[in-house]
Amino acid sequence: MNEPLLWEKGKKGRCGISIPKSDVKSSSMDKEFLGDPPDFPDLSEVDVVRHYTRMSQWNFGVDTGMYPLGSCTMKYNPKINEKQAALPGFAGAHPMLPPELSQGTLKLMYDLEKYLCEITGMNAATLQPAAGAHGELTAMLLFHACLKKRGQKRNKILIPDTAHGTNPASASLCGFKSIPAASNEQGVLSPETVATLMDEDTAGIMVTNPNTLGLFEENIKKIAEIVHNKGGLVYCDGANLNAVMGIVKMGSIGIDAIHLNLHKTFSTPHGGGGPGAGPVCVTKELEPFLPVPRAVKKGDAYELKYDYPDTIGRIHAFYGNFGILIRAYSYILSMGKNLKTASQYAVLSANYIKQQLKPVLHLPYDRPCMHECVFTDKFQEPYKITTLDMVKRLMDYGFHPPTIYFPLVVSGAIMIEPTDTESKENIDEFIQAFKNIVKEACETPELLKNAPSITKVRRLDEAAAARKPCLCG
Amino acid sequence: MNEPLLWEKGKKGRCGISIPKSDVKSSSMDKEFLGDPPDFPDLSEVDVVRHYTRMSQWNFGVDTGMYPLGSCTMKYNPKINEKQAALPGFAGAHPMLPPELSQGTLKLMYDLEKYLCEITGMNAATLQPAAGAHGELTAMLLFHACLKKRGQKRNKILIPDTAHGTNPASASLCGFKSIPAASNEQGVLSPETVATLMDEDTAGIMVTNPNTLGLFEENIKKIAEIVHNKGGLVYCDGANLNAVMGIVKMGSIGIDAIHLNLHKTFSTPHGGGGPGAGPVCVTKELEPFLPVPRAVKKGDAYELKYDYPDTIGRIHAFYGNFGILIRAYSYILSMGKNLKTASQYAVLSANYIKQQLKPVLHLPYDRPCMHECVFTDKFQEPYKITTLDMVKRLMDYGFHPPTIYFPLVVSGAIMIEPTDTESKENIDEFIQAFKNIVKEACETPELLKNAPSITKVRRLDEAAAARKPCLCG
Amino acid sequence: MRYLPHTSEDIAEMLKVAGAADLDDLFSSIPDDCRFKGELNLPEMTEWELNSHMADLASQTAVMPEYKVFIGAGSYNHYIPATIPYLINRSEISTAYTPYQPEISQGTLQTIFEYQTLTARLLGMETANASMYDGASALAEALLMAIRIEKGKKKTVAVSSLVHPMYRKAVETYFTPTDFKIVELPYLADGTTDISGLEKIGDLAAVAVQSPNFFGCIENIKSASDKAHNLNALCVTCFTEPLAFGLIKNPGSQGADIVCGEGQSMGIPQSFGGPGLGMFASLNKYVRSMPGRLIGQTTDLDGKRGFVLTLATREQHIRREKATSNICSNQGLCATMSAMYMASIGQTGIRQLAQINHDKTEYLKSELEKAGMQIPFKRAVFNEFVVKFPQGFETKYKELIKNKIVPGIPLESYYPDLKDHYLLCATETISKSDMDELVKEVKS
Amino acid sequence: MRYLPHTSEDIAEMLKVAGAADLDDLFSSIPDDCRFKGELNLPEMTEWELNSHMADLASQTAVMPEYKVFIGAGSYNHYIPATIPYLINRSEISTAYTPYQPEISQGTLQTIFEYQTLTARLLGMETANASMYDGASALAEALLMAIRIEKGKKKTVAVSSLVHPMYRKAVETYFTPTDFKIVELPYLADGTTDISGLEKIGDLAAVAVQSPNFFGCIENIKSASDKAHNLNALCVTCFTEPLAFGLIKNPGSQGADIVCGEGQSMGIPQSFGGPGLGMFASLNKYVRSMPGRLIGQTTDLDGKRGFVLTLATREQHIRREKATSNICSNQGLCATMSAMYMASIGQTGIRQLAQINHDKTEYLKSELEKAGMQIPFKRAVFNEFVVKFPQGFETKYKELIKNKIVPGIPLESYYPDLKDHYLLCATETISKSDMDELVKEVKS
Repeated sequence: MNEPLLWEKGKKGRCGISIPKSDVKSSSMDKEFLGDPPDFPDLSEVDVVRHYTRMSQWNFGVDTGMYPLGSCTMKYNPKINEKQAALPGFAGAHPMLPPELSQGTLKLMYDLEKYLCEITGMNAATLQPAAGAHGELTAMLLFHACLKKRGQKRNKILIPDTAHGTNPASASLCGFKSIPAASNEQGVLSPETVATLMDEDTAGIMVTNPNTLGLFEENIKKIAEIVHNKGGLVYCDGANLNAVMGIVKMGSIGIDAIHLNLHKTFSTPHGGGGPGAGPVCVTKELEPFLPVPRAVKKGDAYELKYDYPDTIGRIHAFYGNFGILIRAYSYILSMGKNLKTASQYAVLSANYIKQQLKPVLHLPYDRPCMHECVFTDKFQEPYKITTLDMVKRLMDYGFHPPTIYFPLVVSGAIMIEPTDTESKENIDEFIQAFKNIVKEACETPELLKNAPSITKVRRLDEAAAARKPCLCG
Repeated sequence: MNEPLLWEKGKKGRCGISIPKSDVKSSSMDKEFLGDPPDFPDLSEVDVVRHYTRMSQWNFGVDTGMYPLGSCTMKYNPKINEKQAALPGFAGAHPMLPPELSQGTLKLMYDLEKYLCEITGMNAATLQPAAGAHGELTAMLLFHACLKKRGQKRNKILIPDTAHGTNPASASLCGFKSIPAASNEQGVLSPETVATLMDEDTAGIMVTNPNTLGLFEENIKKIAEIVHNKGGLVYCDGANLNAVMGIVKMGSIGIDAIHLNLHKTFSTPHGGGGPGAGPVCVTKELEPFLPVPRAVKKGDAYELKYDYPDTIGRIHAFYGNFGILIRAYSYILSMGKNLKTASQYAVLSANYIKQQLKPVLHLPYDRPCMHECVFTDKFQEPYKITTLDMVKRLMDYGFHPPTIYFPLVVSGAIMIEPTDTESKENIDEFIQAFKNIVKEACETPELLKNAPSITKVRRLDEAAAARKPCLCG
Repeated sequence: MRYLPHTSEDIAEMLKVAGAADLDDLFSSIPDDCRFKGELNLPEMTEWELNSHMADLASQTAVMPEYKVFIGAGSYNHYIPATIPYLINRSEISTAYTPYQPEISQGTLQTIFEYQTLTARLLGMETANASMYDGASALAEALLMAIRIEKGKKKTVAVSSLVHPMYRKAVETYFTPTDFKIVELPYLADGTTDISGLEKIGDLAAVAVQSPNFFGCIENIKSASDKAHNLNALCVTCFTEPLAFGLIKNPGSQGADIVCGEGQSMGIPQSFGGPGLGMFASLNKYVRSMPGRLIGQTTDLDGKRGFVLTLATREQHIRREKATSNICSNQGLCATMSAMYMASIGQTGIRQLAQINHDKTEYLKSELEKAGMQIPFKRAVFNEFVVKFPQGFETKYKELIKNKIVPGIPLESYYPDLKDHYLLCATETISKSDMDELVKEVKS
Repeated sequence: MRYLPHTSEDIAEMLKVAGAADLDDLFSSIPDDCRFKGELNLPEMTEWELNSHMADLASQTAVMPEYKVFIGAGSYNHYIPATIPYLINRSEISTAYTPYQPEISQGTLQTIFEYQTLTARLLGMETANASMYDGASALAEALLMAIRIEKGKKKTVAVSSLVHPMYRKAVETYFTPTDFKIVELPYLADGTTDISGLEKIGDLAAVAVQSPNFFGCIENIKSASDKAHNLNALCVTCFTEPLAFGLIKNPGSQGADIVCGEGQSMGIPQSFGGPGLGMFASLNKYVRSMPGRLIGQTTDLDGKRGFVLTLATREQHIRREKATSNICSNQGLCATMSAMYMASIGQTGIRQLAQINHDKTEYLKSELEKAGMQIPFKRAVFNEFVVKFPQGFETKYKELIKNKIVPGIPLESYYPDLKDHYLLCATETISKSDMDELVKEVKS
């Protein structure tokens, strides 16, 4: 069924909201400032409800089926965490309440920082960053501030070709020029590469670990040593932390700062593109630079402390995406030591898929992987079938496509991350679907070229959209 | 996408629930009584969530689109009422709490009875019946008790051919034999018909008003007089009350008892077949027979009173479907005097549809209707297209079919009830869809015979299901 | 009004088509002397006023965890996973009608088919229906069904006095207009039903026993069913706490012919007693005498599996005057909740949870006994039990309530000889410290 | 664990295929000296323990209606229709990822396209993006964008001192590692920005003004934009209370080039300050310099209308080292909430609601004035205003808090010369009696 755009519906005079009664006399706004109300459509409540019900029906979500989007950790988002976030004492809390009136929220932040430090093995944390990339930026601001405090101004930063895509942009916002560092043929970074590139103008390195090939950067300790010896700092993009909770403590392998994606590893819903949360955990050395305010404990009471002279300041109006923090906190409390089990299962499932699909899909790095594995479309080249064709066809089998054409270091990449919440049956079905598609690729390639066939729309003209943007209706 | 039956999924050892920790020592159950646990499948939480998410995707609901199911009043079910019913003070309330610990729930029941009496113009009410048919039964039990108190035993009851389907069964549960009363060519009951049938062995009449042809029983006062004069009682099936709120007070037109469907007129969700609620409102004469306990007010406090010597007793373990009462109460408070407006719009929309479809569908009773109108498939007979074929095709246009082959008095009936919450645009689209289908009926009848085409399954073999029942997997 | 989409322009256009001068004119077919001329006298609130009004009402009820409520007696406080209210609120599930049009109702239909199956497995029966209103009306209908099976030739049913008193009251109400008789079976000193008098009943159609019974005691269903069958009568069993069947033998395995009861414990909020769930099951051979809706499996035009409402011949639609069941709307959404619950808890989970419930109850019972309270019925119980408190406990009861503890319900109004006897319940939601506090208070 | 479906049988089978001896063996690629050998020291709770723990934490916050909170200052308490949390919780909306695969993400894509459009209409701008993190970071990015538009040649931005102090702090943080400069514009006695010094700034890239500003006063955006344009600079405006644009002129109509701010007021819970919604809009000609995601309209293979993420060339995926925006995850779900809110309230509703908010604020202002309090800034306000309370009000403030009234926030820590000045807010959620009580208490 189609559903028109909002402003193609409605009729003036309807209203989908209950307008409160006024119990005071009306005061007119100065003519000078008075404007026309915005040109919103007028809809009844049922119009609005049906509109968004229909919208939801055109979407795929984690509850719809397996969402093996590599590096995105689309695990199940527990409903109970939504309930906690909706508690009136949280949802209705004003951020500028005096501390004595917000002890519960402050305690939650204080404890969450503690738990994230326990998980990462770091010393201190900030919860302010509103997303992963925001966390990256925060980490770079911390590096900048720390180097400045040391009296240094460095203008470069090393970024491996297996790092996450946002890293260079985050670095450049802090005035760091990205210096690409190539991974070796094992898919990881060699200490030698870093040794060659690292110099005294380089602020440090931004390494994604496990990296975007799903491989653990096994030389990380040596790399960190090289960087540190040259006065640099080591940042870890923690988007892939779901592989190593309880297995690797980042604080003990030379990492100075790591951001976490609560909306990946800690199961908060992705919301069709946010809100997420990207807390940053740091070493003692970097702690003085963390954003303010910080939730601290004084006796039995919690308060917000601003008095950190070296702080980078603020990166959010208030304390970050608190509602997301609630969910992640609830998840951590629900999982406890099972966080390690989750990482184990995530890695088990990825290796299982890797082994099962290896016969039919080209595996560029044939070695044990972490929580995701990367294939390519090389075997399908003779049939002129691309990665895009194969994954579009997956939709017809009821699966969300994996991440594709990333990392850039692998041509035609297909990056599959099953996560810890998919059952073996689901994974087996996914494997079977992919095997069928590979078969179709040679036997009935037009099925793939025309895929998806059961969705609301067929393949969309993205080039036209960019060429002549229509961004507003 | 398919979704297996629950027990075709799962694997022993999974569990989709958080098992509470025990803080006491374990005690074993006597061997004599100890049994095996039921053979339920073991599923994880995400398995369960996905299963029912998929189930929901195979369903049509009021939020999906127009649901013009005649006599069912599928109006919009406001979300705010769900919120009220879920308040912990309601959802967690034990029914056997002492009255001093349940004043809020008792007050709600007390006030809801008052409001229902105001709307119907009756004197007293019981909220115990859990559904419309349960309300019918309750009313018949009241008639039986009242007649007994009068020292009479009557064993027949008049039921017009335009009454609701459940009426005869409800009557027969009380030992009343149904005597059919034919409607006249205007589609309503003639006083003469009733005068002929009514005698001293007849307990009274069960009239649906407005009746299932969507017509107001215009002779109701005279009919009531005839019945009363012969010592009988008049029951009104109030399933169609959505037509006449604030327009007709049943208490003033000779009705002795009326049941209401809170899940129709008062917007509580139908739940795929319940729970509903079927309160019964009665005259002063019938009040002493109402079920116990009754919520009464004593000073400023509310209590449950059992001391009614003539009561019929109980028809529910506790006080009926209280959670449904909450929703209806919330709806009434939200609407206030707009209840009359709702009836006006419901009737307006039905007449609008009647006039618009009259040229293409046979209208057996061509006169102003109430909240629904009844057509037939007579015009389509030459093309061998039936009511069933046409309404199945409506699904392909995104609409739920109307009620069909009911009332029985109209052959091939199509009973359309738009309700008060459908906008003119939706109604126009529905009209257009039906007009298209009528056109298809002569031009491309196979489209109708093969309809629906976009649903999860095509036409189902209901005969086979009944012939060799498979009721358990 | 946000629920009513009609603009004045819409109304004008529609009136024109309808051939009516104004809204009032639409009702011209209603005789003037039937018309109400005034205005409805009802309050009217905005969404925000309603919110505070309802919050105020809801706050006037004593609920866990603020209050410690030790009442069971047919309504049980169990934890409900957050997934269930979440899923049940999906509007395609909650706002659908009875699935008369199977092609766009496969969600409801498969769900209820699964409910029927899980319920049958829970009770150890062959077939369960799509639900009844509640435990009380289900029992009444079960007894009427038993009489129907016997072609109405046997007119007496024997009902245990340890069936929930309100269920018995409902049975009476349903039986009043009929010529069927109810004989009440007394109970024994151990808290179970005395079935020794059954032979004396001449035209016995059925025996009804509840297990666990109103005192929480587990009945010997096997004896009851054997005896009933020997007398050519049916054995009907009912229950108020189905969680018990995670631990104890199910009624089907003990020879019951019809099993019914209240399913609220399976994931449904207590909601001041409703909506709950009348579970109803029987042997296959009796299915055509069964009241209520049934979902059956079939195939579509392409041979694909699908589900439909079936055996509707028993119902009003087809043979109005001969219908044996008037049930239309049942408790569909509650049945769905319970199916979600049964699917979530699984075989492994229900055993564990039932055991925890048993452990809590046994702990409370033994602590009260240690504190000098009397436990009059020695029979094994599940989830609830009877305590005899010292004389004059009414005063203490009132005090406890002030301290936000509700120590069960007094039994005297239901069983006049059980003065100072209370029925107490402890589920998994009651903590050891809650129980210790109760015991301490009772002792003091 | 209910979230982890792996049975021991599954694990064994999968390990075998993976060629690993046990779970530990899977991590053999991690050098031993990188492995953590201990156990994570974390609490672990059942769903039920979590519920009571969280309820306990949540109960320690002062929220309406128990407390009367007269604070605005960037976070506003507005009524949110029950439909919005209901719809937003539909998991196809809430649990979807960024819509990289448009064919199965049309729901998200159309919704955000509609959000962009409604936002542009609200602000009177040509194009809005898919959202920024919040008002503060949006302002920082807006100023960086302005400098980008000027090709980085002009390095100074002038920011009004009446921009929310925390937003200014965030701008500083974003600017620290750059060589761009921030000049703060003082404010006038009427509570608006003094733009008289702008000419003196040599390389002015942009002027940033907030309206309504931090004191609630409505700025003269037209003058600011005229002046900025005369100086070949851009006019950036921000806001914290978009409901104002239901009543006052929108910034687009007053000549703003880039408009950004916090959209929390549009149907998003306050949640202790986040997640909120960075609204961000500009003129069309600047769209390729805009940070953040954009959804555009296009067609599919059959010519059917559809929506996609577009202009991604600005982003990291394509030219990593040249990306101008690092934004990936934004506040998509909050943007969706606000779209639902804007759709629900409509043109008719937003005017009415904004007027009610204005009325409440004016009432409170005049009552406080009558009670002898000073209103230092005479400019027209929307939703909040500054009051000068009598000296020593700190003690009274503490008393009021004990009485569950929170009379705004003290301004002194942000504006040291504004001792005893408080910023108070009154939205539609504050009743006349709440206000009368506040006035009474303040007076006493």
